[in-house]
Amino acid sequence: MSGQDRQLPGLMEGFIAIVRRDLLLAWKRPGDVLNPLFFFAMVASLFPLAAAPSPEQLMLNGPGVVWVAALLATLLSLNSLFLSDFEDGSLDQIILSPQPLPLLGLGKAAAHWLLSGLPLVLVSPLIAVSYRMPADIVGVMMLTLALGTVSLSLLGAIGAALTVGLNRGNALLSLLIMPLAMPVLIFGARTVSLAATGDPYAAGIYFLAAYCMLALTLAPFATAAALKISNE
Amino acid sequence: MWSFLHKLASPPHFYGISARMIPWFYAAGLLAVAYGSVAGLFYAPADEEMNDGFRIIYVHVPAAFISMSAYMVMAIGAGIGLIWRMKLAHAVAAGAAPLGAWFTFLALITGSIWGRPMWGTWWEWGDPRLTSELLLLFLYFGYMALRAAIDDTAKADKASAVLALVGAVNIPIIHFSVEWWTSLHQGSTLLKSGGPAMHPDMLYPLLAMILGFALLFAALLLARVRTEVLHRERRTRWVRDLIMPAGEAA
Amino acid sequence: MEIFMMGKYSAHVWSSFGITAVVLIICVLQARRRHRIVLSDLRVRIKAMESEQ
Amino acid sequence: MTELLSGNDLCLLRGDRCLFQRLNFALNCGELLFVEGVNGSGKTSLLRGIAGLLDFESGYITWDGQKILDAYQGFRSDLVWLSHRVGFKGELNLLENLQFESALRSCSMEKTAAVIERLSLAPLTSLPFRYLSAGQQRRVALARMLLANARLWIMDEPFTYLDKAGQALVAELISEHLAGGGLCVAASHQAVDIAAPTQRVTLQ
Repeated sequence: MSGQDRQLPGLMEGFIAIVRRDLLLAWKRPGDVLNPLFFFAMVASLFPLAAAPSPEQLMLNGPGVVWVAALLATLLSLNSLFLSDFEDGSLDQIILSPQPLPLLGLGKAAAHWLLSGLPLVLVSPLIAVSYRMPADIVGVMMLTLALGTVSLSLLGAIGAALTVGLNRGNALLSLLIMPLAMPVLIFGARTVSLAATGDPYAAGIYFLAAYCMLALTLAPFATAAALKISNE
Repeated sequence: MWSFLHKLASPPHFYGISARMIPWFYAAGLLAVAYGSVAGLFYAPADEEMNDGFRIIYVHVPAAFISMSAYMVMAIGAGIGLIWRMKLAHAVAAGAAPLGAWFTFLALITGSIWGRPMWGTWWEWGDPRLTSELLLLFLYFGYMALRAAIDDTAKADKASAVLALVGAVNIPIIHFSVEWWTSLHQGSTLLKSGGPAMHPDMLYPLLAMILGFALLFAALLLARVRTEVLHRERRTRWVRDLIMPAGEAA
Repeated sequence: MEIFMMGKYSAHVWSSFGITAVVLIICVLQARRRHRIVLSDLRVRIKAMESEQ
Repeated sequence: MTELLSGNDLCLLRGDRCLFQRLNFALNCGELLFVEGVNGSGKTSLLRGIAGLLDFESGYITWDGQKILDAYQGFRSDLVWLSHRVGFKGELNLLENLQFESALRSCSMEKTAAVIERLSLAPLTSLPFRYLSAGQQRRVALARMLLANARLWIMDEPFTYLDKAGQALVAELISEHLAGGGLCVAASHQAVDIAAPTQRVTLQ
């Protein structure tokens, strides 16, 4: 049993394994994926029912409502990101594996995006159509939502890691992450409404992409640190 | 100089030294605020636009300045605490949070009072500085809520330190995004916030007020950090001797 | 008395300064009160530990 | 000859209580560190500290002469951890769980068949993990230990939920591991005898 000759699995192997495992788990329990989607659709349809706006008002405020609904749906699905791993002890194994923890944290955030962010983006055209948004605006909205939900998943992973061990974590997670997600929400919603009024909107998209890159590089390290602290 | 800093870093010395420093900070702070208020309220020339109403900036600008620097103190304390595992640094972060929240609240109130005559309403989403102050207040609430949710002090320190650092990275971004957003909204209602364009007689009281607020903040911070240090060192011998001098043994 | 009249915005100016003073005083009292609470908790805890040994 | 694993005046607090202080140990190839004590005496916390999941109030652990905080990557590739919670996903079956493990750490998957046979888990490989009994779940955790090429085994209460035969099997596996030059840190409130050079740490 000499320790030297064994061959450690590669970095990508660990990353792909954790994403594949989470997708497999979600496949076996579809409820976790569908609930946020229903929530998103319901919140997005509450606004027209409650405010009964005129068509132009609906078209103007539509982007903002869709974006707020997307943010809330993402926050809803973030609570259980690390919860099951924490409770059945797999978090110990993940932390104690030779694979770098930030990479595995990134894997969890990527799996969360695939399971909650991407479906949101795919469902959003239906909501946009019900808001009578013109086709090209829907394209802009999907692009901003795609970039925005990646940043939200990465930021949310930090919040989920910080609050995983606490029993009153869910309200706390939203309280921690919402101020941090404000720039994404501001740029996302405003870009779409700028596009709706025909003004140049490229700046917003560039910002969202830049924020996404920043989150992609820094968030996993904060998630790893938070996981080690919460799992003590 | 280094030996002083090193001594200051050890809790028992810090506890003693800070007790002596606090009164001086209070005195200097009150002095500066007194001069700033009197000079600002009565001797500074009136502003053309809002004539005497502008004097609110002598309270609003320092409060906003302290609210921002309090978060920086918190983030630096958190960083040092996490990297070098120093309890005192975590105590500084723990002490700075509530103070920062109070000053942010103060900046919001005075800001909305100042804007009231011009906007006709108490709150104007179009004003970038007020909106980013509000988001800063939410950041403080998030930090304090996380700290309150974790019972074990050491764990609460480390977890909230991570949040403080993530928040510190986000503050400039939040500020930028609000500025960009309001410049689209309508750029006209920017509150003139002083700066070099101001008449010297207007400026000196403002600088005095900022210095005064900073000194008062330092005094309040030291007072709070002493409490946090005492709580974190509750099992040590020096705290036991401090609390129960030999004569008063149980 | 005229010097205290800040033109038509006197209410705004004096209320701002008043609120500032109130907030500062609250901070001072809060810090003191918390320190007293921690000290008394410590005293109780150390007494309990002492009598236990 | 420096020892492989050593703890240097470890001290740990829980709330206001000091679980242990100035605790030292040194472990070499083929040796067992047995941590005994009543429940709640800090056995689990000590083991989590040794594994690096938990920071000690003071003191440090060294592996191969290096502090584990500095050489964290190397230490974790030599370590496998068994705790109360088994660490497998309930919805996945045995093979899927072990497949995930092999992506986390170096596992010799070709030994899988032999290990499953030895731990008499053959009929359970396709069942979702949550359908297994507590004893069977513990055996799957032992399968992780056997498959991982790790010199250091850290086991928290290895004998719980196991019947007499299971406990004998665990003792046998540990002795084989130690005989093969591995190290083991085990914590239990039951006394147990394992034929190997043993150091004991008793916690109040």
